[in-house]
Amino acid sequence: MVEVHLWSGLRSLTGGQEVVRVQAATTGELLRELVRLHPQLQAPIDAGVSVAVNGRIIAAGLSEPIPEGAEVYLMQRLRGG
Amino acid sequence: MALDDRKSRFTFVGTRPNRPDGLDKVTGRARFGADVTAPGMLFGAILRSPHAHARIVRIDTSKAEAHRDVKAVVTRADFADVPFKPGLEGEFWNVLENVMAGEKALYDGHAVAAVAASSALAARDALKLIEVEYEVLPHVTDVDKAMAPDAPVIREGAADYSVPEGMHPNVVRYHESGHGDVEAGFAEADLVIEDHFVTEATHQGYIEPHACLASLGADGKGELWCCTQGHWIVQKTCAALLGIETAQLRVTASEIGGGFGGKTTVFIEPVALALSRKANRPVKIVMSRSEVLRATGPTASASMDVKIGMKKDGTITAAQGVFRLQGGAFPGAPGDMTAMCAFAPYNLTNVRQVGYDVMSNRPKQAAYRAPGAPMGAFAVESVIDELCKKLGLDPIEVRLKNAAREGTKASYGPTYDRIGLVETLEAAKGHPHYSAPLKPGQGRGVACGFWFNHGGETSVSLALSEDGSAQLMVGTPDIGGSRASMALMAAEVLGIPYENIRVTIADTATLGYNDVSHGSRVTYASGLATIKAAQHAVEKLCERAAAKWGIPVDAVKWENGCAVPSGPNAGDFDPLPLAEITADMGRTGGPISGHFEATPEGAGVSFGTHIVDAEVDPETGKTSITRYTVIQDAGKAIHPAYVEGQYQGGAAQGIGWALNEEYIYGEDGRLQNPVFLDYRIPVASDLPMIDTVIVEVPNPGHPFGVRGVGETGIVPPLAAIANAVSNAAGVRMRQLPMSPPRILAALKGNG
Amino acid sequence: MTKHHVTTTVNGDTVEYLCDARETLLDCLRDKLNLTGAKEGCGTGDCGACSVTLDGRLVCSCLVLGVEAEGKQIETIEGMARDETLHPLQRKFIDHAALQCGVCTPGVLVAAKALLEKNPDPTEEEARYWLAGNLCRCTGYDKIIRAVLETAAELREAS
Amino acid sequence: MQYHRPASFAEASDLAAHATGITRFLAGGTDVLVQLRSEIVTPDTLIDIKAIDGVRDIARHADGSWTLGVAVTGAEMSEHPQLGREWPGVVEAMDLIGSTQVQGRATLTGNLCNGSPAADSVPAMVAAGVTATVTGPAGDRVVAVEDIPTGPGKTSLAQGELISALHIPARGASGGDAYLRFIPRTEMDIAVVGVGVNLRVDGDTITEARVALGAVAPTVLLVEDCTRALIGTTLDHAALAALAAAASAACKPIDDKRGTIEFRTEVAGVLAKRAAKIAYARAKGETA
Repeated sequence: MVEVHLWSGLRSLTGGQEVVRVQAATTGELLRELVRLHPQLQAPIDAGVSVAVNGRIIAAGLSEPIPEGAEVYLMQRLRGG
Repeated sequence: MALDDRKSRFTFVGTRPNRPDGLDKVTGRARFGADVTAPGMLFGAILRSPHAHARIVRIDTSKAEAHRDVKAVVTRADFADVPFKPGLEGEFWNVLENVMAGEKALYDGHAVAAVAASSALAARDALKLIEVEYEVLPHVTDVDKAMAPDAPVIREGAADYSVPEGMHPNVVRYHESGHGDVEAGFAEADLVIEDHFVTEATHQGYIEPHACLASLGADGKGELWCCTQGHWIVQKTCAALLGIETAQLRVTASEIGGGFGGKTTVFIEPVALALSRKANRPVKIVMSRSEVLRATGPTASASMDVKIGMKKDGTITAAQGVFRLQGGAFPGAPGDMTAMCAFAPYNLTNVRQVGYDVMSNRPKQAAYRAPGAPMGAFAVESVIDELCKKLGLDPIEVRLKNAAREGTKASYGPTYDRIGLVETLEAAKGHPHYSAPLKPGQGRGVACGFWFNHGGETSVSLALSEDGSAQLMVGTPDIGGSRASMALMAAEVLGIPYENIRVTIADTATLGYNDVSHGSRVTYASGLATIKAAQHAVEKLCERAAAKWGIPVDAVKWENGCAVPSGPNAGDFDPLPLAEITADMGRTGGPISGHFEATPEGAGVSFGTHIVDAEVDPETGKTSITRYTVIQDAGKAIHPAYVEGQYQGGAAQGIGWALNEEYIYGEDGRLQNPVFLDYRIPVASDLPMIDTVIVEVPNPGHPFGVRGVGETGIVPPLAAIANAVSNAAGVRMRQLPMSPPRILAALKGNG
Repeated sequence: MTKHHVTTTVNGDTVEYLCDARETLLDCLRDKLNLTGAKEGCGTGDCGACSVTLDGRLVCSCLVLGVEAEGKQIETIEGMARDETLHPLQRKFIDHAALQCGVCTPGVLVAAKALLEKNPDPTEEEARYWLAGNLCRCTGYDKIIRAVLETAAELREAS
Repeated sequence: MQYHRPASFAEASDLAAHATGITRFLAGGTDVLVQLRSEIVTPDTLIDIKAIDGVRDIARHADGSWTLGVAVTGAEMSEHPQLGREWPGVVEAMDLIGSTQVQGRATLTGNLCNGSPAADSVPAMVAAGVTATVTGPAGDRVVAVEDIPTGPGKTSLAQGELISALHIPARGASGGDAYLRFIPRTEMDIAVVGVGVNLRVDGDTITEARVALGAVAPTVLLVEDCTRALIGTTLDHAALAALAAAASAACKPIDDKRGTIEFRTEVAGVLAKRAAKIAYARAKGETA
């Protein structure tokens, strides 16, 4: 299991939870599981999210591994100039 | 990806060779967006709304169509019917709506129709023959007014899932994040300062206006030449807007005369393609400067409230910020980025940040160098400076005391890997600039800044020639010398001289997909891909050597441009230089190339600290910048001269933003200053030399340690200059630009 | 509308073109003579990207009509290098990384050459004011000014 | 647009007198071409006066007065060995306009006839007492520079009239002039406030003074109260304060993208003091 930290703006979509525990070995699985547990998270995920795994920000990749016990944060998709 | 090949000793990387495109650019030979022609070419021109907000009742193009020099006229009806859905397709709809107005003109300068004619003059004249009937609607251009209950609605239903109920429909996205308990944190503080800050919209100000040459036939096959930061996004977007297949549109990126984020989308390209399809001839469109200022860019304007609590020893106990960003008539203002970056330099137990994306009757904002970050840094670093002053603390010591480092929980959530903020602060503290005496009337300011940097989809191809030279094809347009950096990195891996490598920005037909040159990603991501592609070629070179020597390939290694036996047991063979292997390659297995396609996910965040001295004329409020020092973590500087150039350019743009650049709208909602005469970017005589210090704290996510350098340099200047000006003037400046009338008003106590 | 026939000299070559009275010298150089080194950054004389010399005088070619060029001597960036040899300013700009995107570079070089011909030993301040009409958005001017001053020093030493 | 290149002012006047629609004269073109390109003003008739004999001449007469041809550029004025020594304020005002490139084209006459209240050279010319020869269908007349512009973009010249020469009075003994303007950058901006001062002294005492303000009213203002504040004084603190007050009081500015009413009013006084100090030092033969 990994604990996924959401940004606080998402709490209204998860019944107030800011940390969601999911079973996932990759970033793609993680996003799928999040939506399965909290269907309302589909909208922000469609709008674009990044996943920070142990501090490394995965901008888009769905196949990045998530080690057991990793620190995982869901973040808004980054944009650059 | 596996990054087992981290390198710290370099032969080519870190040197300063001449850039490969230097000769073309100093002789006028380099071909920019507007510099090409095609046989039978027509000239396009675009009619733009004079109103900030108006329903388009009727467009009559018959008189223009009847003009003998006019070969095509297009309106919104000539574009594909792009479905309006959330996500990427929704963004296509937004782009289409911006490229050519539908039911409403949403800002002064919004395109409403276009013509193609046999000369540029004829095209401009023909625009006057198009009759547009408008029903003028109430408009709003200010961010706070756009959020007010009585504000005109730009578009119903534009808000996404994130916006809390009860907000005005112009609020289209909402971000909230943080950790800890800010109220408890403020209660612990010895001093809490809360203040309101405002920044105006600024334009990226690239000197080259948007330009393109388009050719599209009824068979759905097209060619497009344009100045862009990313031709694959142009290809994808134009194909969608024109209703053709992506692969049928070949897009070539011209030399690009600056972008800074403003050339990451399309404006005229789909219009030129639509005109070309209708006229069945190539069409060139070149924007005028006033079109650039009225209808492209700019960055968002911001209204911000920041509250920070500090103990007497300088410890920050809590920080909170509300950042409202206005991004024009479409969703996209980076309020979320402002919020996430604002407090990122600090190790905070209690932090909360809120960002709003607000629509108004202005042009669709475009990314501008670390989009969203400079505004937030301005507000936060101003409050920290004020706290330091009131508590009698040194601004660098306070920043060091609170600085984020490896293991710190970032204000936006995750834990930092190896980062270089402390190193930039230590370098600032020890820099002679920081201890240099100030003259009367002068003030010194310091500020820190943060930016994420980005990876993105990347494809690179490297092909070796028989004579041992190499051609490298990358897909990220070279804005500031990246071809030189790519060649250096390839030279480092291949072990052949820098000069033997020719780097080309490949078109969309000759290389796989590449994300835009943005997010400071080019040296990081295309660089990483170049290294991988070169390593791929080296593997093949080693295979050929192994076959020639009749030893296993794992008994061969690559050293200084030669295949050599990996150890004494591998056999006794003379080093086999690259050129000797390639000379025979056609007969030893075929051409040798290396490729790499991936989305590198290891971009390293970066920090900078700036020191600036400003002098304020107390009688006129005029500011001059007398000394400027940029200190920034590059991770690893591949070509230090162009890293310095990025630092200096970021600082210069920051000086413009801080002092004089602003979008000025009249009561009528029209842009008052759409010319360089009144949109005042810094000129040579406005600036001092800009000193730079390159700090190198390697990024663990890149084989050579590269972090992006393009964007972070514009994050600290607004704040650093505001602090310097406030210290010089003796009064806190909370609104940008700090133009002389604003400073003089502040000095006289009525600002 | 009748067009005007213009005969003029560009980089030592006699050239002819037909132009509308409204067309600028910049339009004529770029669209009729295919000399695209001079750029239109603003069309209002505010950016200097279209700098050329007209009878030896530095001007913005966007502020000169094509028809006014009749009988004049025009020098553009394309005429700055003599055969294979770059002008010292051109060489120094490459050596000093004094360009990033390069779109302002032709105008800056033409203007800097005019400066050094008038004033072989400019101060930093003189160089900055002389080049104030040449906007550069990439470099912050630092490396441009250094390249100009170092070229001046080199030329003084050589003469 | 019809383009003409007459060989004489009489011919130019005749062309203009018989033209229909909008007529513009082309000297340096740094305003005409900007307006043309931006489609603010597209003339029907454009009369290029640079082929007329003598328009590029700078002549100093035996009495010390000067005549400047209408196509003399700012660069040519700055390069003239003697003009700038006698009338540094006029030359510096002209030199402040635009870039080096613009200096290669722009003219005093064009700056005047463009009718901008913010024109840099005009306050300096008004302070200096410059006059213009106006050639028209009825012949020539001489007009004070301050009587040419009548409002933003407007002049008192009738159809068929054009300026054919500018005349700067003899500098004379113990005189000095200066022009200062305020702009937000160091170059390339339009004046937010401009002040021209022209003085004569007898010993330390000011005996003649003309002060003109730009960009603070629909036309450049020649301010009599500023003259009164200076004459008879040695430019002491009281005189400077009175000058600043008179300058600020004369302002009738607008709020626009370049400055506010408050700012322009305040800074007009500041610049008047600073310009007066420079002109005073010059009148006394001190370098400034």
